[in-house]
Amino acid sequence: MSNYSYIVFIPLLPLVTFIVLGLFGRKYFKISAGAIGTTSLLTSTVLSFIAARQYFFVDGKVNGIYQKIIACKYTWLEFSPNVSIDMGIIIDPISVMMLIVVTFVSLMVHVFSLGYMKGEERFATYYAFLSLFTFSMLGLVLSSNIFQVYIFWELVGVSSYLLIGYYFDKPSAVAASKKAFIVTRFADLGFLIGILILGFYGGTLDIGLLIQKLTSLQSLQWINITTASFLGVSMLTWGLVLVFIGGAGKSAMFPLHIWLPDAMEGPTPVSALIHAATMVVAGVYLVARLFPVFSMDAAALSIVTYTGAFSALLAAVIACTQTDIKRVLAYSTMSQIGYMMFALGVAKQGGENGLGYMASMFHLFTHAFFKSLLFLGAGAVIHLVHSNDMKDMGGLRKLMPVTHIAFLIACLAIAGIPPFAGFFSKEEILLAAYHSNKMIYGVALFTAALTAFYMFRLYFSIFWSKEPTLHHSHGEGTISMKLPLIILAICAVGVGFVPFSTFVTADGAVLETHTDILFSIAPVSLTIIAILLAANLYKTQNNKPERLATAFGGFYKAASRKFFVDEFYLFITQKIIFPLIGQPIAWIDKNIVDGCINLLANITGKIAGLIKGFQSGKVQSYALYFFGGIAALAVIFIYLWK
Amino acid sequence: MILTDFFILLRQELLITAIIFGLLIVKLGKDRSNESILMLINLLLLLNLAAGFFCSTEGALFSDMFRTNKLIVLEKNILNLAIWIISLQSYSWLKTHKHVIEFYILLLSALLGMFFMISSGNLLMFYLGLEMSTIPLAAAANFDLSKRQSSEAAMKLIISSAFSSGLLLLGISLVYGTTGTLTLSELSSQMGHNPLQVFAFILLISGFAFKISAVPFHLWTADVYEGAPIAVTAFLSVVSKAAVLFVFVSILYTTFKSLAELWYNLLFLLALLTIIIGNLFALRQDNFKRFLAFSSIAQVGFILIGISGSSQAGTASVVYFILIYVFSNLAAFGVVSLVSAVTGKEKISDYKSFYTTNPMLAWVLTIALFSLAGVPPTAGFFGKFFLLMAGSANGSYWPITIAALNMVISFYYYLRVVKAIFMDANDKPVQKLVVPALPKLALYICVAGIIVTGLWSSVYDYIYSLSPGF
Amino acid sequence: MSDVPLSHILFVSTALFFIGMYGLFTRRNMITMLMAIELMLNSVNINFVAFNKYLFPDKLDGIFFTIFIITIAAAEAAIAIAIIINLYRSHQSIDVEDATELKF
Amino acid sequence: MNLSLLILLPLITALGILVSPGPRQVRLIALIGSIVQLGIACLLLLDYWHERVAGNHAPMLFEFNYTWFAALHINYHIGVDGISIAMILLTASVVVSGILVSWSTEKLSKEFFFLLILLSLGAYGFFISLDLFTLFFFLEIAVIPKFLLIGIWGSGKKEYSAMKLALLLMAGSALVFVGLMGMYVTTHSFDILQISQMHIPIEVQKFFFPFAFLGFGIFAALFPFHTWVPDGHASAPTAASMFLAGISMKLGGYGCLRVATFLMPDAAHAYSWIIILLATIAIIYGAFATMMQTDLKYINAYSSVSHCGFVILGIGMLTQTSINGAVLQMVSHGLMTALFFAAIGMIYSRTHTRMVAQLGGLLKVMPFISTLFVIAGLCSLGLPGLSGFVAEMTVFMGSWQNPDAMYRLATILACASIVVTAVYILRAAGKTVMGPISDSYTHLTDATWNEKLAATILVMGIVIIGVAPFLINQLITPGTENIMQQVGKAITLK
Repeated sequence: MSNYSYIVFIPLLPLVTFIVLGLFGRKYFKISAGAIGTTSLLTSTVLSFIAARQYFFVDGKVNGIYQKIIACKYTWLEFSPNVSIDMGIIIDPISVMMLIVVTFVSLMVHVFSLGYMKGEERFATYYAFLSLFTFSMLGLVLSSNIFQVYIFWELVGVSSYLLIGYYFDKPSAVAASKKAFIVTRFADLGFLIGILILGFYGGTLDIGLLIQKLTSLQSLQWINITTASFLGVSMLTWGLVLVFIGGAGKSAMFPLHIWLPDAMEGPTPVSALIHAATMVVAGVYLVARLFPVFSMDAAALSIVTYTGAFSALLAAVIACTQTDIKRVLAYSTMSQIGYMMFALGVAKQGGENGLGYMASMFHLFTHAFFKSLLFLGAGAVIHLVHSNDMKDMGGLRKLMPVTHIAFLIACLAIAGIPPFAGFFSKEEILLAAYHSNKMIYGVALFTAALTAFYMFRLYFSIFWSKEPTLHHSHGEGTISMKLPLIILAICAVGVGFVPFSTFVTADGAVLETHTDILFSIAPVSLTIIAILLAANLYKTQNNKPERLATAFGGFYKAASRKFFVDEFYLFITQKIIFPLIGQPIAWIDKNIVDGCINLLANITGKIAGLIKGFQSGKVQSYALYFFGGIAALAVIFIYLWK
Repeated sequence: MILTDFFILLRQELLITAIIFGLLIVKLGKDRSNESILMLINLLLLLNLAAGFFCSTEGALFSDMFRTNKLIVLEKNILNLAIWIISLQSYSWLKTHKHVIEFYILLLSALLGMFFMISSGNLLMFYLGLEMSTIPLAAAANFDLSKRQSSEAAMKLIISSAFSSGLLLLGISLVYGTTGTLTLSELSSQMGHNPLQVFAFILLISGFAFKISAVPFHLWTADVYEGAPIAVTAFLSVVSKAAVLFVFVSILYTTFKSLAELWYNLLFLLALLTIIIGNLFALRQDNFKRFLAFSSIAQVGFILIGISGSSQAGTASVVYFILIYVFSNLAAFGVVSLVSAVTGKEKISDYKSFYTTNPMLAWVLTIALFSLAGVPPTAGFFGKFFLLMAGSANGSYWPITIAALNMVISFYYYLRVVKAIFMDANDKPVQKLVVPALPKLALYICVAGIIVTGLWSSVYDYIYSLSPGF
Repeated sequence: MSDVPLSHILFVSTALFFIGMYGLFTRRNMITMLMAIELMLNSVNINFVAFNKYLFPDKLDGIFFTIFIITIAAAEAAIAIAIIINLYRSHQSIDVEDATELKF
Repeated sequence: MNLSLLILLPLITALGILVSPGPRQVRLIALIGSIVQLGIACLLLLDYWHERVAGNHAPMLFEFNYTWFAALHINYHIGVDGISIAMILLTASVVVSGILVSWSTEKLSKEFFFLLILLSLGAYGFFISLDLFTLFFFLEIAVIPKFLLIGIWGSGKKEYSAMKLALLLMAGSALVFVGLMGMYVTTHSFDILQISQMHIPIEVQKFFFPFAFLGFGIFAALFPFHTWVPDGHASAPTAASMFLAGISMKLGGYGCLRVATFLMPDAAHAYSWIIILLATIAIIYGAFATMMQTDLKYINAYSSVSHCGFVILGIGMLTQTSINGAVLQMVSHGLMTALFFAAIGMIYSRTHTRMVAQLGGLLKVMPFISTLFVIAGLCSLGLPGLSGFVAEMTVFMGSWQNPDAMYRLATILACASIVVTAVYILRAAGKTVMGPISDSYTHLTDATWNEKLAATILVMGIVIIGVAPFLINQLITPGTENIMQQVGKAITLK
């Protein structure tokens, strides 16, 4: 077992940056904050590449299987002798893969922000928050303990909250950040209870042990958790489903997706980092992390599958109707994550069946690049146009050639046109779906077509359509903004050729995949048709889109209103919880609980008032009472009391 | 040697008598300024108090008519202390008064009566002491001759006390009739549970209850306290109550031991009634003296609970509490008397924002009230705690609970005064008072007592060591 | 003499006592009330004397007690009357109903 | 280490305040005294470590036993274990920051600081005393200063709140008193350790446990006796609110643990379901009630009700971990609410309003204070890295260990409250420190040195616990184990 302890520095560097910038940033590093953040992150990126090289090519593999390596681990909070929160670092294919993704994309975003956020009032704070997020995300992917996952999970959530609410004087931003946090918090509740269940029955919180105990069919824990049941559902299913709810919240799966579109209120680079590449895939990562356990429980897996598939479809449909480019991208993100989810869902443990798992991870990997590229491109566009709305755009290809090319590549990638990155990963997913569940395969295919359609709708209406309205062109921004686009574009082309299946598989063994042309024909042709349709509709300005929309009629409206999910939630909170639970309780507290106390006092006062007549001031009546007292005592103690 | 016995055992009574005669002589002689007289008197009282602490022995005189022991001497000393403090406090009231000496003669003769009552070994002696301690007080209550209220108070006191003594006498006569003896030591063997004796016993109890103003025999208290001059009120509420309680404890524990089961319940009944009624009435008072009257009634209720403990701790805690009660109550009365002597204000509402003008007096009053309420670290806390502890020794917890919860009500009205003093706004508060030396001394003594008596445990240990078991 | 049984005497004294008490409760004139109290005390005196004479003739406790009661009653009456006079000065009346300012 | 120092020093400080000539000296003396006290507390911690490392496994360390009222078996018996030390540290730090926050008190500053110190004196005495009488003595000492502090220096309907608080707490101590009496009469001892050695008959326990627990529960804002909390906290001056929430509510929790549960474990078992029921109600109910509040102080006060529910819940669940959690929650909540009230006080002293609706965008003009506010908020909604998370998670884990299905349900409900907490905290934060700022606030200034120092102390506490919980966990575990032994005995006795 070789030494990976340097990996500790990969998350710690951003943490240090956060502390430094957070405490002294606004005083001392108002300008240099960006440079500091970027350099520190560059270091950890380099480190993670070193780690990846060491793991994948030097000593990760022991007789053909990639091992789980615990780089370091110490007890953070001990609940009871063997149940404790440990802070550890686990190294296995997915964690290393995530390391690469997070550090690399984050680095790109850091660089991009140098230009994008220049001159911001709270520049240092921005970088502090970015570093905080990077730290938490890295911590999350490296966690060796399920509670540790939860800890960083929360931290990720809060840093996303802070970044969405970065423009804190914009009420919409504040609302969006609040919404994001509360919705994910609600999901996290499920995660927490899931942890409690799994941890209790598994007798440990360590992921490795947990998996080992809950996957061996004769272990005591396994018997307990499968025999114990609540509402006729085994505790295992409960635990896994609850954990998945947590994941669904972070990964914006239906019905917990409502926060993602609003989250676009944050600065665009943030959206690129958090709400496209890294945080939103945390849910997928979580399921993948616990995949061996999930694979033991068909029910939980099927829930994952259908949630994923439905979200993918729903999001794709909605995306076709949105006009805010970031929202379109947001929904496409949701849709792609849906892809990953059901890919996991259809997977099984080991061998050929592990294809879905591998595919999902692969898609996660490629998606990170082209989606962040898309967002950064959109960022560049917004930077130029100062608007998120497609209607204000068009014909920008002349004004910003680099962005245009990069964006095009990204679109092709996400649409899954060979040989761009998206093609390979999507292909695997479709294949996996095809092998396990034809219906899911159908949905996936349709979604793929939709994806191509709305992405190119976006592309054409930004860069073609009408002639550019604005001419006060101050170029497409600094080199620091172009560079990341170029790099990411290269990746979007290149990463597809990574022999992913040799590195990341469900069981760590190599899984040889064969992309046969015959299978690819259907999706690719569909995609191309979709693209042509989009070109036909949006390449030049015309009224076909409107006619199409009216053709769809109510459905179009519903889709453009996001199928009223937001309204539903608003109804629940504003019309049910506040008036029917909150206010009554507040009222009860003020009037009944508190009232009783006051009533007690008043009653005492009243009684005091009532009996004041005894003190009549008439000495004779005093004497009478005196004698009465004696008489009463005499009666009591001579006759009654024995 | 009978004569030395006579002088040693009776020395406290003799001292008081000497002072009374001395005062008479002074009165007959050429008239002096009030200040000098008051100085003299206070000095004498201090000497009297000091003398009490020397050569205290046990013994009996006049064929067990009069008996004394260390505890009784201590009790008498407590009374001496109380009357000294009272006289110090009433300085500013008396120095303008025409009949200083008469006032002292009345109080001292009452005190003398109490002394005899405390050491009485015979119902006759007890009766004599009781009357001797009551009748002068009735006269003293009327000491503000010009005030309507004063004479009304005196009238109420004398009539109701005469009535109660009538009933008491009936009781005694029945006891005599059923047992044929009046000597307490002999009675203890003869009292039984036959109805006539129980009735007689209840009559006796009612006599005591009247004196210590336990409900329902308390109705005279508030009126008399309000009407009488503050000094007399203080005397009534502290000294005469204390004296009767001392006797009450010893008589219950020794003479009526055979009826213990009966009076245990009877006491709890009276105690709860007293606490509750006292509190309820205290809630709605605005006259400070009347307020203190009812609060003192409530206090008596707690004392009764302590007595019902019927144990060495019971006696000790009662005596201990009375000592504390002397300090706390007199501190309160001291401030009140100062204020009313100068401004004539006796209402609680007059004390609004008292703190802004007289911080020192305000603190004294607050500490006194807290001690009455039983807040640590004042001695009152210890006193109440030990009383209830003694009371709960026999395991009757519900009465204890009721008593404890009643402390909450009592808190309310004590804190109401504190609130007035510190928090309520007042456009014309009591003006800044200049406190003469003697009253100030009295206040200091009281506060010191309130602090020390509680925290310094040897006080309690001493009392405990003196007090007899059950 | 001795053919009058104790019970009769006790009956008389008890009657006397409660008559006195009744008087105290009902009469408005303070002096009368005072007299009523005297009545009660005297009934007690009768008790003492009778008990002493009938039950414990060998000791004189009862008799002595009676004497003391009489004395004290005298003193009490003296003070009481003094107070009542003073009350009359301030209230211009010795009706007990007029002296009820202190209450509640 | 002589524990009496912990009582003596405040006493000296208080006397010093009384004799000191002017307001400047007063606050200086108060500050110095409290800081020295904090130092002593830290020293105590070190000594404690040293002893434990040296292998001293006595349940209580630094014991000192002086016979006070021999006739009544009343001793002045003091000693500490990890729990008390944690509490003492909490008290010390809250006192220091409280004094710093109220640095610029003009009105009757002498009396103000005197009462503050007196209150802290009571708390210290309470936490170190091992004799029920002394414990009760100090418990009541801590009550009256609150009454005066609220009534004199408070705001709003202060007299009413002060009176309500004083009376309810007095009712609580009256109940406690009855409980003590019961124990004394059955064991003829006030000594906690002695009583824990001899076993009180179960029916006696069943009779007296409710008294003791309810009594202390009132101090700990046990539902439905919590109504003194909102009014009291809202009317109190900043420092007093900090003391109330930070210290005196902990007296209750500590009492429930050390007296009720430790000395009457059988009854604790018998009644645990009631305790848990009340605690769960308090948690949910408090959370929802908070959601409807519009006044920052009321928000924090009601959330205190909800958070103290976790303490009671942890105690009621009677597992090692849950009791650990209860203690952690006490400490964490103490620091957190103190910080919260401090921040609110700072905001109020500048904007002269506590109404959420009227505030907004303060982050622009007073970043430091706003950051404090947000930190406190995040701590109370249980953000990892801050103390609140550690405490709540420990309570949850511990409660979950209790296998009874109903208890599980209670646990889940308690967990659910963290969502509600998030809602009201974020609403408050979003409206207060974020959003557009109204012009009337644009000129306001940020925190002054004393406020910064005060806040830093509390934040440090919060972060230390949040980042390195294993430290405090090791500190308190021996104490809780000791309590659990009693409980274990009780189970075996059944």
